[in-house]
Amino acid sequence: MTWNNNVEITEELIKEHGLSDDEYQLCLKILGRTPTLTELGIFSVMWSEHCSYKSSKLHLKTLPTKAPWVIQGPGENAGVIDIGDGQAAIFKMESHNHPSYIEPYQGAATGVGGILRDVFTMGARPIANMNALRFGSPEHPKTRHLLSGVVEGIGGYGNCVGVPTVGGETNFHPSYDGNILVNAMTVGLADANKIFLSAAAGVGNPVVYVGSKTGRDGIHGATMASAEFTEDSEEKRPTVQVGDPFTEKLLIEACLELMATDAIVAIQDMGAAGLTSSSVEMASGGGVGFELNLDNVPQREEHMTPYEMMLSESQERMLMVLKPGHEAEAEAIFRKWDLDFAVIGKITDTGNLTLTFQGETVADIPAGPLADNSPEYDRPWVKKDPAATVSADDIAAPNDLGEALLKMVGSPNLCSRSWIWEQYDHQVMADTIQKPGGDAAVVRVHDTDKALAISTDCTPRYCFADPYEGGKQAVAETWRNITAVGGTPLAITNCLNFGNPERPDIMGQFVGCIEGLRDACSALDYPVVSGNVSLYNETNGTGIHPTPAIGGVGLLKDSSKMATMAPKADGEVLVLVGE
Amino acid sequence: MKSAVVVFPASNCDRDMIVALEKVTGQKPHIVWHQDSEIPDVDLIALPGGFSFGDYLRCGAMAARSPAMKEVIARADKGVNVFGVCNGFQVLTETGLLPGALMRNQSLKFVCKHVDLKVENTDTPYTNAYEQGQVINIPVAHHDGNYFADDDTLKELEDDGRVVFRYMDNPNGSRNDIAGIINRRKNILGMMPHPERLIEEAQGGTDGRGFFESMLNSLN
Amino acid sequence: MKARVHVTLKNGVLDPQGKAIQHALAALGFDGVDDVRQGKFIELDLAETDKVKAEAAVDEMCRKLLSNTVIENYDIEID
Amino acid sequence: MKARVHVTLKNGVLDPQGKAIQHALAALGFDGVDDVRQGKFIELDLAETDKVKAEAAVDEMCRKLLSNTVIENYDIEID
Ligand SMILES: Nc1ncnc2c1ncn2[C@@H]1O[C@H](COP(=O)(O)OP(=O)(O)O)[C@@H](O)[C@H]1O
Repeated sequence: MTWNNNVEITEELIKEHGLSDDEYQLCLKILGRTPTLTELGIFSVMWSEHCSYKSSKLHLKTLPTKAPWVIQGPGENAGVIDIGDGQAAIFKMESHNHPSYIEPYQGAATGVGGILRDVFTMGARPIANMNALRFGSPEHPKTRHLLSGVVEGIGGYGNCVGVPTVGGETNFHPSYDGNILVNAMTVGLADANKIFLSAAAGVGNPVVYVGSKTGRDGIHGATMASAEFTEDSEEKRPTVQVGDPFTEKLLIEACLELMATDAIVAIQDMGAAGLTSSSVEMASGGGVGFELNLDNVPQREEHMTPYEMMLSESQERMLMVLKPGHEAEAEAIFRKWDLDFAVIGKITDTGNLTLTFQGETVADIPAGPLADNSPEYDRPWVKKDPAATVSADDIAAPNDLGEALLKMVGSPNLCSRSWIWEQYDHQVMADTIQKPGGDAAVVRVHDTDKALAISTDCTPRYCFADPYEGGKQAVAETWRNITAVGGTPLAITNCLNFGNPERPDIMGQFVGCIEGLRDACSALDYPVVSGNVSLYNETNGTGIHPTPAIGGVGLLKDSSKMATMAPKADGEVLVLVGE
Repeated sequence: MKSAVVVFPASNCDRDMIVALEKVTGQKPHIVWHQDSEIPDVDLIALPGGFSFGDYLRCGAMAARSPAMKEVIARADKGVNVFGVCNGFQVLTETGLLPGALMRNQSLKFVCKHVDLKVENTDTPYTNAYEQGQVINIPVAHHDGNYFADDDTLKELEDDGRVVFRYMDNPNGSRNDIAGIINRRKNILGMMPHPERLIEEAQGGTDGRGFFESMLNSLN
Repeated sequence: MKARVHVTLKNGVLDPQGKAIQHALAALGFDGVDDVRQGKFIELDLAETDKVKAEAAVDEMCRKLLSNTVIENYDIEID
Repeated sequence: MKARVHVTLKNGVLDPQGKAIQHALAALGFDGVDDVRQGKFIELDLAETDKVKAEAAVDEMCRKLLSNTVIENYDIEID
């Protein structure tokens, strides 16, 4: 096998890796020399928009993230809040937009798999899945195929792993014709004193790989998710990842079983940019180095190169640091569940990510600077003036109210979504006490009187008309939905879907929405504990409507007090409250 | 009542079944791992729902060949009650303990909703707490619940009163609207709907309790 | 050696997937598709080098796991 | 005419079903199964009597519906 790690790093190669000149200069500065091919690949995925949040970081920092009940805010795999009695709710929302457009079933399925891993990585048993979906116009020739594929993919994965999909939202608008949005959220439960974090520690401790084998899946997926679509990315058909929910289910059980012992120091799922981002984040988070021997990485395909192994996005894999001497105990658990288990390296005191392959060092990068000195942009933006207010008096009343009502009820954005949620097992675990169809989903905290209320909301046309008010409204809507079922809203996660941030008008939408989120969250004492940003949702220069999807979580201390929409008896009085 | 629940890799209604058995019968079931070839001495063995082995190849096919199932078959032959729900029903047909097969739903879609079932035979250890012809409302959640058997088998099932439940509004294309059947000896029952999901008011009703109450009755 | 196994539904067994494909083809404007049946195609890489032994082993795999003889037929090719 | 279509996963695409079958065969005591891949086998009855036209039609069906060309290959036999 001939493979050259020391190829000439040409301008073209740098460009292919999506690095700007300035970014490449920064990379030279960090290394103090020219990168190897493997190193270039690592920089490219770590500094992609998807992994580095380079366009959004500056603004995300302004969001309120603290409250007495927040155990863990943004920065970890998911956010954690205290729900009393020594219990914690762990949740996050994430996008899988681009892969779902290319292959709706697998794209959506692996999106669900990814967000589940973010949550059980932290020690939580996932108890509910939600999703926020946007499709193009119902008349667009692709919409049907995309909608049915996405819904089947979400169901196919969630149903098999046995986590109920309890709600979501679905909108149709032509701005999503070429860029659908698939945002998935998972909520999990853990003991508040048994939360697992990703920061590695303990020089000499073993670094362990568990789960599925690594193949050549979705190499450059993370950079793909950060690039705008052109007509021919449809033709290029990049390798999409295939999800294996069966393995994920085993991985959940095996990880939770190991977490019940005292063996784990740190754990991180391999999400976008797989082995690269997990090892870099674990090392930099703990201020230590990682030395990995890539020959020991379980491989599905022959002749895989270090470059491919580091960039692969194969699903259903996790990276852990164990306490010394616990390898055999951990291995026995993973073998019992028929999963791969391999010690692939150890923690060092160098602060570097050092990779060896066939006896040769193929990469040696300071992990801290790679993770923390990533570029950060203050992209130019222009404020979007709010669209003129339309006065209700200026619109003629419909001639026939009954007909107008029927038309609304039958319209794609308002009609029943039962076709969707009947394809999801929304009852498995037998704790779903408010099924899809209500204002918020309600899931009991198993074996207690408590329950969690969950709602995902956003009205993109409001955000388009006035980003600030639209951002506020999305937060407020989850608040109202949770309140309406009897819950006390506690915190939110979000998935901020926008077009190309290099365009000042789009960046203006982003900044406006963030300001709206910030003000609404502050006013409501409703902090942001996790989130995700998906930019470049744009095809041939046409961006999507700004879509900051919000996932709110609230608590019902006494689930028997839950409210539902349905009238309970004849003669009940209807009351209208609010302005 | 002493019971056992067999857990396969990617069973996912095992906990629900364990909780229901414990809540209604008052006794915690034993848990049997698919690789265990021994099962404690029990009155009932339950095969839970889920996606054993990912539902890969055919639903229930791999679970049906596990060491634990060898023992389940031996116990069933001795007359021990065996109760399979959803994936458990699929496992029972794959082992041949019950006739027929469960094919992909006619709609090709997974279906999760409440359905009305008519109790067709109350003279079984699983249904004696219901009334003949009673209509109960129980959730289904499956992709492959479309019951198929050839004409002769169907006739035999019908003539012997072994169709225990029928859908009032068939959600999956099952022949003769079959939702659940029992073997000739009346100790092995398989059904697609999930009674274990409906045992307390908070879950939206208690129509599923009758199954577990029947099992208790039949022991007394 | 390689074995190629076709698992198909028996005559008389309803094939929801085949039916759905037939409908979908008609909806896409493909006329004249009188029937569609969907089966499985399983390829195995075997360490065995003797064709007769390989065939016997695969036949046993088919009976024990790969097919459900209540509803399915199977067919084996070895090369 | 009859068309027989094999739809198989592209090389390098993960095949969770094949992997699970391989495990299950090993658990049943079948040694020496080095790899298993599962695909689909679709049989079509066509009204068309011209082989060339039939093949072209089936090819289009494969591209439009029967296979997912992002992750699958297909192969057509007509007779
Ligand atoms: N993609 C989806 N997945 C699951 N449930 C959904 C989805 N889309 C909508 N729903 C459910 O359908 C119901 C109506 O949704 P929606 O029209 O967004 O409600 P609202 O406008 O009241 O928030 C909600 O209960 C919601 O949970």
